[in-house]
Amino acid sequence: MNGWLLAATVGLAGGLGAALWGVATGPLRRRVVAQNLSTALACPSLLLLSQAYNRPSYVDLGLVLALLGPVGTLVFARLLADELAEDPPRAWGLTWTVAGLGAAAVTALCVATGPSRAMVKLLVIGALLISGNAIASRALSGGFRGVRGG
Amino acid sequence: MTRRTRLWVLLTGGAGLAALLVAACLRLPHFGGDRHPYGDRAVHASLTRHTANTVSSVNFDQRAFDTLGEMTILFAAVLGCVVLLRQTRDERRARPEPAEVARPVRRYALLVLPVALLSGLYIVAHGQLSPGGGFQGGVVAATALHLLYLGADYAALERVRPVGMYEVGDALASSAYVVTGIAGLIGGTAFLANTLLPYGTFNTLSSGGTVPLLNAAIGMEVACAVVVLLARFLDQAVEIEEESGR
Amino acid sequence: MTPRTALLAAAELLGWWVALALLWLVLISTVDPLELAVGAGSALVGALAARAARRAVTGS
Amino acid sequence: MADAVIVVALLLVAASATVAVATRDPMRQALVLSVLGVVLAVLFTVLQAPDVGLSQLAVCSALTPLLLMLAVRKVRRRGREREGER
Repeated sequence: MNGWLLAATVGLAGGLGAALWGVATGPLRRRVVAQNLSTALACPSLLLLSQAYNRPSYVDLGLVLALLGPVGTLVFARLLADELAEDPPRAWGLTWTVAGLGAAAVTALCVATGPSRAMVKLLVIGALLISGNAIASRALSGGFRGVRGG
Repeated sequence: MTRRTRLWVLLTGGAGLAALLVAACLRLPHFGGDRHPYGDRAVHASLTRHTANTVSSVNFDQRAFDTLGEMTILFAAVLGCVVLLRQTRDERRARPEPAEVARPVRRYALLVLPVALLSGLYIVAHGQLSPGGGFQGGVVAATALHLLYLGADYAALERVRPVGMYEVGDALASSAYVVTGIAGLIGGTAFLANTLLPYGTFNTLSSGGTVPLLNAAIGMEVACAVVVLLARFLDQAVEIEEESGR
Repeated sequence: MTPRTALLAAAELLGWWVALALLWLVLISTVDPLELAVGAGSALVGALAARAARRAVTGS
Repeated sequence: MADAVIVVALLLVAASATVAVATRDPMRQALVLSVLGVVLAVLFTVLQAPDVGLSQLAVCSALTPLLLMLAVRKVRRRGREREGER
């Protein structure tokens, strides 16, 4: 019974399930926050899967998602700036809890891999993910106010 | 040939196809089983040519001719977009006005752009070792460039991205792929055959013969094609407007 | 391109190049001379792109 | 245990694909497509196909939303200009 796989499965079922439900229903501001959190939850799950399958090469998927996930949210923040201007999303609590979950998963993985370049790679991915999601939620809640034409 | 008879012909044809498909599926190897006739041969061939990532070996060595087809499909698709999304006579190109973006978002974009570009190049370079390759790395690198549009405004992106150069890069990379193939012909073996370069030591950057070269060509081609494609979409969405006076 | 601005530009490029080369070292698994060479080249491309991006944004 | 994660990934893909079809507004659908892309990438990773998962991630996380949203913006702007003139 692989603990990493269990953690990844719980993260996927609970996290992505909630993100999918959030993006499918409710006002536009909640959908956009749900999309932002879907990448913030999927990336740690991918890292956990790479540890569960004991294949360090899968970490590159986590790297690409940590880099491009927030970029996708920036796309939505910028091109939906007019629609989001009326009631800007306020979900700092949720964003920081999810970032905390991601940080916990990354630290657990770092402890498991032990001090090495692979651990530094995991830390880089964790830093990229958390800063990316913080900036993306900052952009959602009014980062593009001055942008009229998109 | 009334509608009903045409429907009947369709149904019988469909039923025949369905029967054949079901028969074929029943004789496929079991899901998750251990008998993979095609897989075993592909892995054997990729290992003999010292390519660690069998998918890249299939993509760029055993079935390199199919990848040539995929590359020309992408090239033709982008060419179609360029023709369709061109600026017509009754449209004028308005200057994109500079947009005021929150400071942290702009700083993030300027910080992540080189990191994402480096990651894209890393994925392209290690295509034949770890998951990834020309296609994936090219898209990551091209998307990294557009962080400038997201972090600042379209004028900033246009200043950094001369579209003409990327169109030339697209064409150059496609022809580089074909020339590498023809080199196989000149070398006395088949088109796109992986017999020119030594296979190198396993699991190193120079392993796999021509696989890294084809990977790099595809990486450059995909990156340039995506930049040209997004340039046309951005032009239409941000710059080109209809003549207001009729 | 007065000597001073040239020096500043070189310093910025060098800064970015060192940072990106270190990131490349973190990304790769096995370290051998060819990897380092390709890493140096990619880091240079990244540094040039970083500087061009900064100038494009601040210039506007 | 390994099958459980495959089942979860398959269920998530089925659910998000249905939601993507059910959503009518293009902007909201672009959001759902982005989540569908991430879930598909997870499914490919779980089925031990990391290359396909990486391509899915690279394309669906930033490129498809950008193309979709730019197209929607262009169509909406053209619609607004037409109404303005009439």
